[in-house]
Amino acid sequence: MHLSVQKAAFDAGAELNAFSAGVVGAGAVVSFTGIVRDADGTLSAMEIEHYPGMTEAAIGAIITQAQTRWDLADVLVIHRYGRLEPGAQIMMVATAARHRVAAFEAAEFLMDYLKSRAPFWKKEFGHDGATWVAAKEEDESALTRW
Amino acid sequence: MHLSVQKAAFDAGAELNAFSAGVVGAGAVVSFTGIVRDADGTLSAMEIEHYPGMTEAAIGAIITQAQTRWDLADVLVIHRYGRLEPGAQIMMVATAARHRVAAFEAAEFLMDYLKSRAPFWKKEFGHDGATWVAAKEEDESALTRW
Amino acid sequence: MDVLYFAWVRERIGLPREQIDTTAATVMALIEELKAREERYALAFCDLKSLRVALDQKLSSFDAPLAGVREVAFFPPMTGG
Amino acid sequence: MDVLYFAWVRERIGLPREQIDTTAATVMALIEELKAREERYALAFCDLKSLRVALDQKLSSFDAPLAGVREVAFFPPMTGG
Repeated sequence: MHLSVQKAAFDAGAELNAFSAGVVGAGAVVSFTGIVRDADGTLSAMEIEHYPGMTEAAIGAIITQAQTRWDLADVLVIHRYGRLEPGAQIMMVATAARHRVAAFEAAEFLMDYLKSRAPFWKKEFGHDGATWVAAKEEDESALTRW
Repeated sequence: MHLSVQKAAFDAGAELNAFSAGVVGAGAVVSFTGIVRDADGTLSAMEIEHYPGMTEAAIGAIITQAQTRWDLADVLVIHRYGRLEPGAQIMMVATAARHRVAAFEAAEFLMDYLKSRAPFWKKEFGHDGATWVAAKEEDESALTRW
Repeated sequence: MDVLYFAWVRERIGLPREQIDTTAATVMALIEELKAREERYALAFCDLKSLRVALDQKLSSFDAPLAGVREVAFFPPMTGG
Repeated sequence: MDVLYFAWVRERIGLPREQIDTTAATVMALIEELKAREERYALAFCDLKSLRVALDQKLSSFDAPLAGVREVAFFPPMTGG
């Protein structure tokens, strides 16, 4: 299990390779990378606030849940905080399992829970000032499928 | 769209980074890497045969179907053929989309179709000789969800 | 007791954390106490549906007891990932 | 007409491709013609449930007509990914 909550940028490709190299007996590796998206061309930056201490504990608990539910060879979660420009990578999840279905499902489970159960808050800075990103109804309801 | 059917090994991390760098406006990138798995410690190698010409056409058609079904910023498929040792990377799929659900679903769709609709055949070489990998019932029925 | 505020809760109250001496038995009682204090607290806690609370860094509910709790955190629904 | 064989179909028949002059109207008629030829063909085509066919590189069915087809391929269910 690899968990990092960090301010610094990360190299998703290098992380994926290191993760895959450390895995034994897995036939499937799934990765997800989240990127700051400038939806309507007005975003100058995003700021991610988090709750040090609780963030690591909450993500750790989500990973443990995934490991209980699926037979995973390994799990990786990297999540950044601080100021991020459009195009920057916000976070990354990787899962390794014997078969593809478990690797995919576990990665989606982790993403769904990280979205609304890990203590991060996004603020967007645009031409007309700053706004806190509102939690989406669909992100909350995504949890009901697990 | 990036499609490569090749004998040579590939660097999944470098491919992921190049793919992500080429994508504009995507908030989500999902990747899948398939690895030769030595299930019971008896596999010495795997040989993948394919149907040159049809392979590219079939994968191209599967990608087009995915692009029709989901709003994808880009798609990548790399699939190797020839002799592969345990631990070697067989193939890779990557999808980029605005939101995570489309990126995940499209990657799973591509994998499900590549499994049983792209003309590849796997032969496993072990201590007791060689056997052709049989198609799994579950891989055929996985298609019914799409 | 340490009380922490995040995101717009922090901005409305104007500080990230403070020490509060309270005899409030539940989270809800603490909220009422804070709302009665000053306008900025009333504003931060006006819509409980858009608020979440963690007790000692675990998500909890407004009717949870505060006995033995050392750290209370208030924040909006999380937007990670 | 080019006829191609892959995987264990290729191994049973003993060659990857051959040119066949046939008047068979359908894939099924071609299969019957081949089976009547030699034991190794009979063996390769004995279980049609575990066989697939592609006409000009597109998956097809055993009752498909061969008129205008230049390339027929026989192979087991695919195991990619």
